[in-house]
Amino acid sequence: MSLELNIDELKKELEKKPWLIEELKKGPWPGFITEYERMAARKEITKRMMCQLELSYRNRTTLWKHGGAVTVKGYGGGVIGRYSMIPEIGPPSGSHTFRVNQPAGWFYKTDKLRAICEVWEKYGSGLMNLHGSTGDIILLGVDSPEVQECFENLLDVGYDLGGSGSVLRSLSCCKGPALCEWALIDTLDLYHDLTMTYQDYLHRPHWPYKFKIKISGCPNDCVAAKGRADLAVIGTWRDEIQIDQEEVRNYVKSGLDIEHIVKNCPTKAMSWDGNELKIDNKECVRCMYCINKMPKALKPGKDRGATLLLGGKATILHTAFIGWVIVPFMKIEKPYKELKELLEKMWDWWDEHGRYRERIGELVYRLGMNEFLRAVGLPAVPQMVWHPRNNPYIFWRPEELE
Amino acid sequence: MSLELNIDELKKELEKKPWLIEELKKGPWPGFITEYERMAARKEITKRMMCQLELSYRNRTTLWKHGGAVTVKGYGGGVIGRYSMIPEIGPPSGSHTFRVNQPAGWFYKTDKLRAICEVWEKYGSGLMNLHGSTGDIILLGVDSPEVQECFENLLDVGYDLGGSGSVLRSLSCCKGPALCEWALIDTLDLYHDLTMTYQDYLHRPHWPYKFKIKISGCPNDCVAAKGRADLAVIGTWRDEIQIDQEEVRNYVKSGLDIEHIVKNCPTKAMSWDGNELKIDNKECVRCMYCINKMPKALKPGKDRGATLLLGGKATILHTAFIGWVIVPFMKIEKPYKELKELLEKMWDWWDEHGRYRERIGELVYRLGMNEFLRAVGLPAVPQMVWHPRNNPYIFWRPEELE
Amino acid sequence: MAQKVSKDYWSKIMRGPPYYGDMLHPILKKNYGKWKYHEHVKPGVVKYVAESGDVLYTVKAAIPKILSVDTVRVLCDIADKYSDGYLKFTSRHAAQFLITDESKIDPLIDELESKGFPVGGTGKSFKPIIHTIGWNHCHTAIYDAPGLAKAISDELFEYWKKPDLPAKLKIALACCLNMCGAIHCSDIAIVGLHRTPPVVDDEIVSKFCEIPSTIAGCPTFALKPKVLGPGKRSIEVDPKKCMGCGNCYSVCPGMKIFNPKYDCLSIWVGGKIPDSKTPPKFSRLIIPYVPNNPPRWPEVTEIVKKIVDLWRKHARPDERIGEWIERIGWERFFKLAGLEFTEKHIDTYLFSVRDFRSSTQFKWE
Amino acid sequence: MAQKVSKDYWSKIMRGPPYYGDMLHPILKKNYGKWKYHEHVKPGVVKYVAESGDVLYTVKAAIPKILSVDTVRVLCDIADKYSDGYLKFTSRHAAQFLITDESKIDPLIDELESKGFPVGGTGKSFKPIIHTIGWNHCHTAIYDAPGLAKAISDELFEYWKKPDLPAKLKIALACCLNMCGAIHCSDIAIVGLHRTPPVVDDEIVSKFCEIPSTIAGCPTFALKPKVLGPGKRSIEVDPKKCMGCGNCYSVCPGMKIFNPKYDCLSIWVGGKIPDSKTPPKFSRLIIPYVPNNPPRWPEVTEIVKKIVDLWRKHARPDERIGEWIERIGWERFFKLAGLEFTEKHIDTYLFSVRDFRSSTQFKWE
Ligand code: SRM
Ligand code: SRM
Ligand code: SRM
Ligand code: SRM
Ligand code: SF4
Ligand code: SF4
Ligand code: SF4
Ligand code: SF4
Ligand code: SF4
Ligand code: SF4
Ligand code: SF4
Ligand code: SF4
Repeated sequence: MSLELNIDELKKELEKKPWLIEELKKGPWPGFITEYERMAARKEITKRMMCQLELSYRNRTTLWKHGGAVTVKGYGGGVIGRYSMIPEIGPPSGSHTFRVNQPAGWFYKTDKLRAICEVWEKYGSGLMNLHGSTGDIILLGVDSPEVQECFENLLDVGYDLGGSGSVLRSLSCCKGPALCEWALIDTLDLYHDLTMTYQDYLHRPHWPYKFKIKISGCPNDCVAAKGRADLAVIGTWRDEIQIDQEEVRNYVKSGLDIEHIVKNCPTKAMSWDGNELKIDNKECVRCMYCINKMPKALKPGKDRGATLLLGGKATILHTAFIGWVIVPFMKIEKPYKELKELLEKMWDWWDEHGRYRERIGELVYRLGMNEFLRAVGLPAVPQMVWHPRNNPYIFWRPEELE
Repeated sequence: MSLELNIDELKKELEKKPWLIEELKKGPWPGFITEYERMAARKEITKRMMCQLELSYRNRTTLWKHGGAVTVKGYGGGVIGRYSMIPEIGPPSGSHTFRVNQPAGWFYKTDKLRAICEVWEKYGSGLMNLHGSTGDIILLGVDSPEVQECFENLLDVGYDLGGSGSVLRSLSCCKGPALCEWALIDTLDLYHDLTMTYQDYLHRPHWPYKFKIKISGCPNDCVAAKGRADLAVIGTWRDEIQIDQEEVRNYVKSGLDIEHIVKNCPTKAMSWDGNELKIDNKECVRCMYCINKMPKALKPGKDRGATLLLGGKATILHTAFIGWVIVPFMKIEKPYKELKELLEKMWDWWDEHGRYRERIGELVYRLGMNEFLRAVGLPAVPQMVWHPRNNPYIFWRPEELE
Repeated sequence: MAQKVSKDYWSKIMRGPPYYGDMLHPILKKNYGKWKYHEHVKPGVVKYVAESGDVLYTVKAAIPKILSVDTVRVLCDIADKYSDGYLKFTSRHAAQFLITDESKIDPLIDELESKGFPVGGTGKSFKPIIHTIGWNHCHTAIYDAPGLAKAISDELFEYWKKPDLPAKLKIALACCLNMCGAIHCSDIAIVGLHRTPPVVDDEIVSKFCEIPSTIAGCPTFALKPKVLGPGKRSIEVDPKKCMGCGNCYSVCPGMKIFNPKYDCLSIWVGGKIPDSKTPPKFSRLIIPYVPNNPPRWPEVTEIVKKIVDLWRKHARPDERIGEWIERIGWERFFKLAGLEFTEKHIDTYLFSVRDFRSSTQFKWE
Repeated sequence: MAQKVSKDYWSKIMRGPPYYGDMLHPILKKNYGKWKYHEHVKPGVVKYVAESGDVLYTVKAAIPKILSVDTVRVLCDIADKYSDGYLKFTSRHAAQFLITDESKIDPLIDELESKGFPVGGTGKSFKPIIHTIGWNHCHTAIYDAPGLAKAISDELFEYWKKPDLPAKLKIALACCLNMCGAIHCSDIAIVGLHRTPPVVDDEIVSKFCEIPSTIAGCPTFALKPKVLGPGKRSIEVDPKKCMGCGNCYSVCPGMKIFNPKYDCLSIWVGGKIPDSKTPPKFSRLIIPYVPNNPPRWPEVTEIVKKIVDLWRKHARPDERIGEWIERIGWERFFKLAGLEFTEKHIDTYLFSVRDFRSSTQFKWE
């Protein structure tokens, strides 16, 4: 930090009114400054967080320190240590984050939500993120001495922590069969089942780095799994799009530009003769576009399962990856044995070969898809690539030569 | 070589008739074995080359040794040393290659061709490649003692060597204005001018590795410059495609499927109303497709010049690169000052920073386009990329910060 | 951590999240996996029809991402009143109410609006901004994503209410290069950037950091060991090789990468995630430097508005920003938007060559 | 090199190639830069019309790439007789005769055909194969490209004579991974491959090689130094990391990479160079192993023929092989062609990630 912090001067800055953050109370979109104000009125930690935030706005810099290891008994992750750089003004002895694992699909009964508010009002700042980008309920700001007790209270009202550090992170899934006609797999049940099966991986650091799983019921991918999950499970189908011709005609009658839709099909698999919509299903790449445009008339096929994509992640360090196909189609049926076996093989391989802070996708890049596929026992198929390789740098194993 | 060569056994193999290579005399395409036979009848070296070739076919391996340095006085390149692994059977003391620089566009007057035949019959095997993949006249097989004298005879009949080793390689260019209506630059003159200007770079090893320049009169790229020239010069235009509507209609009348052509335009810049062809020139990306299909009716524009692409190369080591745009448009007019200045700046930069056996495109990859552009003084433009970068790993120079 | 824990502690932990089955409105349970179709009723309201004939309406309301327990309770009160005590949060963190009785829709909307939760965001509209925690709670934040999210959302508010954009509009913000929120596939993304190399605090590095792994973690090999004295080591930075990724700071607090004077924001466009029509796309850099100007970052909101307007004007129906730009070409987009293209827009990293235009196909502008 | 040179030697060298102006047929000189259009007259024959009204016909004939001076003289004789003592070779190494007198075309064709130089190769036809020198003259050749070129050309001969393919067909062969001829952008390419790591000949390495640069040149870091004894060093290969590129052999003859038992051929398809319709494309691996089976490589010619037939059957007019495959998808192509897809088809090198399918869009087969 090239900034020199002078507590007295900072205190003086706070006296200058109006505060900059008050500017954020203007405008029609719901703002968060009033949320601070509400809690600051009755919580000292929140008041201090708010003062610190104002000073960040004035000095254009964060005032949080590099976090220390803060945990609850028996867990390696789930709490992020946070300390103020200016404990004289900000939270004096810790303002840690709880990541609380959300229910599948972010569905709530109000009593459950009220219960967590209760606990959080008692122990923490009373501010939370509903939800964090990974999906957790993020409770922002609890002082060090309260951490363990707060956690036990969360357990008591039926919650548990999510992931942080080099563990399986909290999963996420779209609303799927609960409220979407396109759900091709049971996203919510798969979410819950995997979360429960892998509690140990979720809470206890095991791995070279983090691992994220996200589940979407169809290729629309309403949890953005492809771009940010080490393993994305995306519902799909193998047979034919179901067409209700009468409803197609109704759409057209009520003004839908069907030629426009036919033209936009990426593989030109559709045709419309003024009366009937034809889909050449072997050309269809299940992009969902036509179905999205005519939900009443078109439905995905009946032979359902999921495509698995590996390697999605943000930009650190090998640049962002969008996940790529490793299994074009897998039946996703309870107890999800095939998927779990694959996951475990993948984790074993990554755990054995991965370097410190190396995501699984980066490891595949470093060692090669060939090594990965062999290690986890998946067959190579053309669906894994846009096109075959263009360089002759092929590896041969001695046993392949004869 | 895991092959153990036993000269006596090899000699015995040669006695087994028919020879395998005779199989290559069958079939309608002109073969090269009879070429050997013709010369073998009167040239010992050629007879020996032929015996060696037969033994390669029998043993499925090359029988040429790693070449030694063979040169002519004052030159660093142009001759490739070649020795037989089996001098008892193959050429006993050398069967070197001359790379002889071809005239622009591979146009010949027969007397000139006859003259080189004369020299080559006298000093070498009498076998040649018309032409090598880079473009040279390749004279295959001259014994060590003859090298210098053969070269002087070549000089006397008006030829000179081409490039080999870490030099500027022999250029190549399409027939251009000599025999093509689409030539947007004078490929032949540019070829000859650059070749003469840079004789020193062509003959005397200077650089980290080879450098190739190829020149095509239009984006059809009839010398495949984009894929295999460190610098590809490709003719293009900036204004409007010239249309002769009458000729368009004639093509249509005689059966041309114009709808098909309109549909295939990559940017959908064309439209046809049954009578007139319209081209929205600001959408046109000058791909040549429509012009190729209707040479009588369409012509490139009148404001002509070239697009320069950098970095084309084969697969060793960083995989094959297709050249990428570094100058979207440059006027190409004698004495080609702008182009030469750019070339010289590029060479200086590469010479200074390039590693042993690092092509210029690989150096740009290693150090970044930003470094390259700054070093050679070219402005960055969106035409250089398919799309801007997707990662935030941006370099800033101190002077840019204020 | 020598705290006491309650007796049954070890049997209570690892309990996992609340069971979703207990969280679902009865009508969702009944029609689970048997929804037939949906229809857009009006901005913010979608009608779902089940195979059983059951009908459900969802009403979507904007909420702040950082909420007080008070406000959560207000949302619960509303859910109790209108949607039988159930609600859902969306993957972009809006609140959704589940209404079985059509007549409750308008009163619900009125109540939401009056309490400050504007209803909208369905169909081809501006969606809630995905953003990270910024100065509110993160130690690597260059700017305050929640604050900027508020400023941009105010600016684009009309498109939240009216779903008449060419396609959906998904904006995401990340306050540092870690890019929490995976903003790299968004229609518009804003990322905080460092423009100066870390200043090494030898004291901290020598005491608290694992020097070899910090050095090994630098993607551009800008770091090497430095000997301070007997047994005392630190790290040296080659400023020419550093591109400010902050990875060294993530693993070692002594690598002080923050520089409020020079840190800045950058703007990226054209990403998407669905496979609908075109495959997922990355967002691409359009502006490498915008000043970090709290509390409302006027330079950023102005550019965002301009891009959205340009897209509205030029795109065809159903074209996401990236799809539109790829159809017209980036060179045309830069021209239309009046943006400056610089060497910073050209990739210099691992896969750069695949971004280079290996073709003579391009537009002049 | 202590040879004597002639007195005027130093003034004669660096003279450059023959001046093209002296090599051009007078009609080309006259109409230089003023050609108006061309027309396909019949297979092998193209008519060029100049703005001046002048007309020229080109007649294209196949020749072997390796020629004896005798044959070159035959070609000169023919040019003297029919084309005023001028001829051209094309960039794919066919011979072209330039005819001003239409009535000479048929006699010329007869003479060319009777002397073994079949006329054809214009328009949408099979073009002369670009190939390298192979066992004829190169020390790194895995197979004999001239021999295979002959075998394939025989097989595809009908398409040389009849320009009725969907588009042009450009085949290129390289006898080793150096890929002379830049065959990486060809409709069909055949490359010789090593499948075993180099066997190190310590004697040669220690005596003749620059060990550090050989080691540094291995792209996969498979090499490290090995100490043989005092002052005597060689190189050690990690066979698991070697992918047989042969680069170490190129710089050091002691890295014996040849292994006739295991070396093989590989087949690649779908490349192109022009920007016409679609930008240039790389050829892509379809078969990593085909046996090296001289003198006529029947396994290779059979596959090539099959691919060409498939393309003829399925492609739309003007579709190069790669354009056709990209339209239908590689998964469909593998299925249609009955090819096996293996891990070897998936890139493992520098830019691999950009080849991975980051999308759920694909066909089942
Ligand atoms: C809270 C949250 C942002 C938010 O406000 O929503 C967040 C906050 C932090 N992220 Fe994140 N990340 C959050 C979702 C993400 C996501 C999005 C996702 O999971 O879908 C990503 C991108 C996807 C991915 O994983 O690639 C993400 C990519 C990172 C990275 C870069 C990882 C990489 O491999 O590229 C780091 C750096 C690291 O791990 O050291 C990081 C590190 C951090 C740390 C732990 C900073 C640190 O180094 O200590 C932040 C803690 C702040 C705090 O006090 O809570 N965070 N982080 C999100 C987690 C909430 C939750 O659990 O629901
Ligand atoms: C003769 C020729 C093949 C042919 O039969 O046509 C040829 C032959 C050789 N090439 Fe080549 N290359 C020939 C054109 C090419 C081309 C094509 C081109 O220039 O358009 C390429 C690909 C384009 C490129 O440069 O990337 C090419 C890429 C290579 C490479 C790999 C270079 C790379 O950066 O990837 C090597 C390896 C090397 O330089 O060590 C190589 C090396 C060689 C050597 C010198 C082998 C060696 O290491 O000693 C061969 C000499 C054989 C001989 O006895 O003459 N040759 N070489 C071509 C030159 C004839 C001429 O001058 O006209
Ligand atoms: C509620 C939610 C899922 C959830 O479990 O939380 C959801 C719900 C729906 N999505 Fe989504 N999507 C949701 C996040 C996403 C995301 C993830 C994201 O935005 O981060 C994506 C992929 C990201 C992206 O677009 O880049 C996503 C891409 C789609 C698409 C494809 C859109 C496209 O531009 O191609 C559709 C299809 C459509 O709308 O035509 C879709 C369609 C739908 C439908 C129509 C599905 C259905 O039948 O219920 C729902 C929207 C009705 C409406 O207009 O509001 N949903 N949808 C998420 C709402 C977020 C929000 O508050 O706005
Ligand atoms: C003679 C030659 C140039 C030279 O100076 O030597 C030449 C001559 C012509 N080319 Fe070419 N091209 C020649 C090599 C090439 C190459 C290079 C190569 O093959 O290695 C290319 C790019 C490589 C590729 O195709 O991948 C090339 C891509 C084209 C194209 C674009 C074709 C396409 O598929 O998109 C055209 C336009 C067309 O034919 O529609 C073209 C068109 C032409 C025209 C029509 C130009 C003209 O008006 O004269 C000439 C062909 C008449 C005919 O059908 O024979 N020429 N042409 C070369 C003949 C080689 C041969 O023996 O077959
Ligand atoms: S991903 Fe598909 S199934 Fe899931 S909510 Fe979105 S549209 Fe519905
Ligand atoms: S789902 Fe997509 S690919 Fe399939 S028919 Fe519909 S628009 Fe075409
Ligand atoms: S590259 Fe263009 S100008 Fe040159 S010969 Fe080919 S078509 Fe004609
Ligand atoms: S040259 Fe190509 S891009 Fe331009 S109008 Fe013709 S077909 Fe279209
Ligand atoms: S993007 Fe960076 S600063 Fe923002 S929450 Fe994530 S790690 Fe913290
Ligand atoms: S900020 Fe990134 S590039 Fe710079 S020294 Fe640190 S790790 Fe290396
Ligand atoms: S491809 Fe290889 S073997 Fe063939 S000529 Fe070139 S360097 Fe020699
Ligand atoms: S053949 Fe290539 S990969 Fe193998 S050791 Fe030699 S240089 Fe390395």
